[in-house]
Amino acid sequence: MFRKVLIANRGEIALRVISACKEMGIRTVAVYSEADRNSLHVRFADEAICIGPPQSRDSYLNVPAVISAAEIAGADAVHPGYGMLSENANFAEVCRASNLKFIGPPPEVTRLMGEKATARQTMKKAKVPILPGSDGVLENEGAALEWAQSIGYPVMLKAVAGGGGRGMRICRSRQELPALFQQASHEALNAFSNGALYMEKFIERPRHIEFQVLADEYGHVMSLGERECSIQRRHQKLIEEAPSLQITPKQREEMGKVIKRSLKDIGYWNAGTIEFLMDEDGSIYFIEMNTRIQVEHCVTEMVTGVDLVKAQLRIAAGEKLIDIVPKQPEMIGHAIECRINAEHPEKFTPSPGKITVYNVPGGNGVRVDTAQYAEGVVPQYYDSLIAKLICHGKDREEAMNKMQRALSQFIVQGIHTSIPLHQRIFADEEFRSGQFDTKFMERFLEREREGA
Amino acid sequence: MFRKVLIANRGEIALRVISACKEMGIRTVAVYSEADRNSLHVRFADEAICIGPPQSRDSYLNVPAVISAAEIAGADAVHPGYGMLSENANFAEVCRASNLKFIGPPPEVTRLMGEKATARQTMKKAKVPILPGSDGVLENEGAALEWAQSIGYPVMLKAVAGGGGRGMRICRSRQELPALFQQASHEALNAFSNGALYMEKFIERPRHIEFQVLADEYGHVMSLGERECSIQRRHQKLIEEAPSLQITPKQREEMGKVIKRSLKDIGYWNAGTIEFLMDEDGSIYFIEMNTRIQVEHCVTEMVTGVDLVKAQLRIAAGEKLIDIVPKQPEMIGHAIECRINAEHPEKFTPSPGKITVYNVPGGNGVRVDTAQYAEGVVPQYYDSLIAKLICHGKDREEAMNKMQRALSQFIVQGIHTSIPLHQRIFADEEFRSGQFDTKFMERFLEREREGA
Amino acid sequence: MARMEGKDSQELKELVEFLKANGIAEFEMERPDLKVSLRFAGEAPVAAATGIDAGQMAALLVAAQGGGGGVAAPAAAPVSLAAAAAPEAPAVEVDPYAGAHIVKSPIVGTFYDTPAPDAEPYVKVGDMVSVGKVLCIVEAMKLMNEIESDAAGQIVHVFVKRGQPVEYGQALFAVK
Amino acid sequence: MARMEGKDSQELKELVEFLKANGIAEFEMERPDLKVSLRFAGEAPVAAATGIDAGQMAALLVAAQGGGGGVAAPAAAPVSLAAAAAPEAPAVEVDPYAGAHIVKSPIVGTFYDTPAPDAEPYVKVGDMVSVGKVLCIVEAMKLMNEIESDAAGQIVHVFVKRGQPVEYGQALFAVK
Repeated sequence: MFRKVLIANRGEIALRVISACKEMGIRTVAVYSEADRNSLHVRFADEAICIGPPQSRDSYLNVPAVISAAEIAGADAVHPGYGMLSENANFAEVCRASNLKFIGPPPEVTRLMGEKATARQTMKKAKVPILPGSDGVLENEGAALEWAQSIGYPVMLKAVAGGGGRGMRICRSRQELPALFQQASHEALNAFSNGALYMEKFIERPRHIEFQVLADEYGHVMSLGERECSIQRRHQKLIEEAPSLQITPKQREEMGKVIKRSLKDIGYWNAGTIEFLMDEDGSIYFIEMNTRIQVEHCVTEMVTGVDLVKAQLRIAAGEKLIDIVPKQPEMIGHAIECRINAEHPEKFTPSPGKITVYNVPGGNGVRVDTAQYAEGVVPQYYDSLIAKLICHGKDREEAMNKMQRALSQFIVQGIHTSIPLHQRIFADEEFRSGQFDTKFMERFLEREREGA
Repeated sequence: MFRKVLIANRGEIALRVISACKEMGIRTVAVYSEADRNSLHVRFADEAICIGPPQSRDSYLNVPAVISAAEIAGADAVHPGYGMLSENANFAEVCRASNLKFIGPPPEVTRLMGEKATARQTMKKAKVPILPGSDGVLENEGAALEWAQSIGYPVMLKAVAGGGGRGMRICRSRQELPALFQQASHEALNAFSNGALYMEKFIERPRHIEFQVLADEYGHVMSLGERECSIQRRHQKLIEEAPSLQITPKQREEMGKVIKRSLKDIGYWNAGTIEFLMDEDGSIYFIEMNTRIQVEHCVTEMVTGVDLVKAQLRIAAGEKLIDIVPKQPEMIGHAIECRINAEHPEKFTPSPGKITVYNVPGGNGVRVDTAQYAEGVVPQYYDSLIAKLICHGKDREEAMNKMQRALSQFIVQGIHTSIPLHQRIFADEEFRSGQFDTKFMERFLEREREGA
Repeated sequence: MARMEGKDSQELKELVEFLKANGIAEFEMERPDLKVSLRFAGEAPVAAATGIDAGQMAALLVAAQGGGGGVAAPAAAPVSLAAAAAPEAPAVEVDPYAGAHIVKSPIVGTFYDTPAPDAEPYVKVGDMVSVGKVLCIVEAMKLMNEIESDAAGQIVHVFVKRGQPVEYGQALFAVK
Repeated sequence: MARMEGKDSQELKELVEFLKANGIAEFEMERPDLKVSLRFAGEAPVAAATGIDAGQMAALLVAAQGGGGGVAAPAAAPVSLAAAAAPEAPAVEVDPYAGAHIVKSPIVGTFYDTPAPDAEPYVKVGDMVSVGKVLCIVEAMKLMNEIESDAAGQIVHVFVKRGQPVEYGQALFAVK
């Protein structure tokens, strides 16, 4: 096992990794920007090194600074968390060149999966169901028109290098396609320095379903079941659950087999997530793969009992999957996660600042992952996630009731948070029914506007 | 199900019951003394009624005040928590007379089990193994000498109405018995207004093992397995675990059967705990029954997945055990609880006062039950328990490592707490080996004195 | 760790100059690493009483009223039964009966101002009462508990209504 | 834990003189390591009341100083590498180089005061340096980064030793 791990991240995920390391007897090195000097990840690590000024690009995204910190601290591995450098294949390569074990998949696979059109082709070859769409990049408008005709409208134009909704356009007819093609390509060029687009069938009311996987470095792959992540606003997930009520045990088992085969083909290792869209008929289609631990990994941990971060560390240290998870875990009960963000619960504007009161809920079946504390400051420089509130119950109903109880006991003052928004969602009938899709938040906010 | 439950308690257990009720859609009424006006159990209940001045005897132990509060609030049931009025059979009778459902066993059984000598006889009749000892009360010194001869020294003199170590004496020879008999009887008379004593075989190095039971009002009984509670100082439990490494699956199953039969015979219902001593050979002997929920119920919840407080409410509302816990739960993993007390970690002196910093640990497998918060006050009038830190791991080793991690992230300032004591215990080889008994703390503190 | 360096004191000097130049009387600044709060001399005192420990204040207030036993007893303002104390939202209330003696309920129960359903009230606003005079009944567990005045004077206010539930320490009458 | 040492009281005296000289009546300052709160006598007690937007003020302040980059940039005092910021254990230290300019490390790496293992140091205490003069090397990822002085004056102290790891913003030299 590693002797000393550097955590190249901040906030709750940095503390999550530090905690896992501590429980395994591994020393930890935190890195931090000047804005995070008083953060808990700095306080609870064994060592902490300031690597730059507040802006991420000068600190947490500064590859030489992170590598240098690992070198002077004598770390033998780096955990990238999520976001930041976690899906930067170059960083993983520099780690390898610097004799630091990168806790994640090999850079070649990260690169493969980072290009969405390539990822799509790769998964198609491995017999993973994919959305009908173009075979790779669209040469030009003409090609786009041809593909759209064969797929059937509506279709979705997507940036090859995309993310966060940029470079994306829904196209409902032949007439509007050319203009939308230009817009999307232009936007993608600006955002990612790459204007290449591909096309997929557009599903009007899709669910967002994703599968958690673990794979060791010897070709053994395991699916740990799915998460339901359809509660999103502007492609930002707000609430995640495991399991999904829509996935039957049979479907789960079949997907497990498909995933196993495909990731073995690709040569994937460590933790990863395969994202799918589910259409109105319950069929699911691959959309992309995230080659890192995810924010919402906790709900899978709660229902399977598998500690995913510890599994990441053990896989990276060369252990076999069979020794880490001896048998396919059953999903027990139901878990839901609310992302508590420092933002206005109605206007969705960011709300950095000093926290004055911070009472975290506890008790049976309640888990809180946070690096915030009373008197702590939420800096303006980073994402707004301040805590994850995870509730586990024997079924979805109990988990929802537990969440309502826990939300009512989660008191944050000094800044605005999304707690009141979550309280409204958990009182919503459509949400409670479990019959929703990724358009839920639009309808929900519309209902609120009408009701108000 | 009940419409509105009054919680006749304070602190973490009051909040625990309030949380369970909230999750079940039951309205809650908190009662509080003037010293607890700013407590979280007051804040998080739907209603709160001040019932008296700070001293427990004038507020939480004041039966007319509690009943009156239930009446004016229109509650239909009362949850007594632990301590306070929870094992007061008279209170349960007044509840019954006032048409309030008492959430606990019938007063007749509480009374039966409250008298230790009677409890012993009752359990003996029900074929539960008991420690060799006197058949009931010792008439006088002479009878005590005769019993001691037949049992064999060392023996233990115990108060019939006892608790908390008062009225107890270990007697190692015929010569010292008469004086010790007088002392114990005198002490018992002062403490409990009842000087009657009984006698038991004394085990030099016993383990304290207890079994959690649930029983419905229709004669169905279930054992939820054991807890290991040998880490005690002056008969106050400090650390509890489930399962016990000393109990084999066979022994667990056999005890389950014995318990089932005996509690059915007695007519027990609701939650309860049967305490045993285990001798050096692994045989276990009944010592007493606690007719309430216990502080350490959480470790059983963590390994069985059964919510004991919700089970209490459902049993009291007339549900059948088979509907609450459909099948005998397996014990999954290992759970440990540390009692975080407001007391000096070396001198063990109480440390009431204002908390200035309160950072509670979280993350995977960590549960905190507490009603304290930053800026909150620990009053001098009540017991010193401010929080319970419970860790659940796949085995004892992981649970211990998790506890060490969580203790290091549990920051309390303004008052002293037992956190540093727990940190020392979790670094102790004897504790970590699992090979200990109720004399552990004496040896541990002696080792520390010698080492220092 | 951090020290008062040249730069800090330099920054402070510049700050003070800047504040003076802009005619600012009071200033507060808070950053993750530094918090400064200052007030220039020669200013009229300002009213808002923050910074005072509310608990201490409540204790003082009780003492000043010659008031009842409890250590942390709040200022016996009319408190609704269901009002859970919210630690973060201390509402500043002003007591219009500040000079009066407050007769509080010694028990939890139901308040009646008459000895029987159709009888006359024991006392009305304006009545003069002596110590020991029965003012009302608080019913608890079917028992009618007569509550006597613990002060002499004129009844200036009745805080509760017939049939209303009252908690321990709740204000019943103001006597002046 | 922390004690008031001779140096601290010196710092405090200077602070008080400065506040008096500027006619300040009340002053509070809080830093991760230090909290000062004082009020001069002969003043009516006043509770702080501010209507000034602290954030706006801080921005103004930076502007007024013609000032540097980061808004919340702390005072980059010498910090030991492994020292996690411990909010509850503030050690009061006083900087003996209060008047000096501090040259800080712009990168994380390993400090060398010589261009080669057996060469002479770039600078020694007592040397006069000009802006742009190479003071040392910080090695990061096998690259030798020459660190130049950003002030002119005399080297009065070298904070780190040859081969020592340094973090971003760590003090390297004091120049007076």
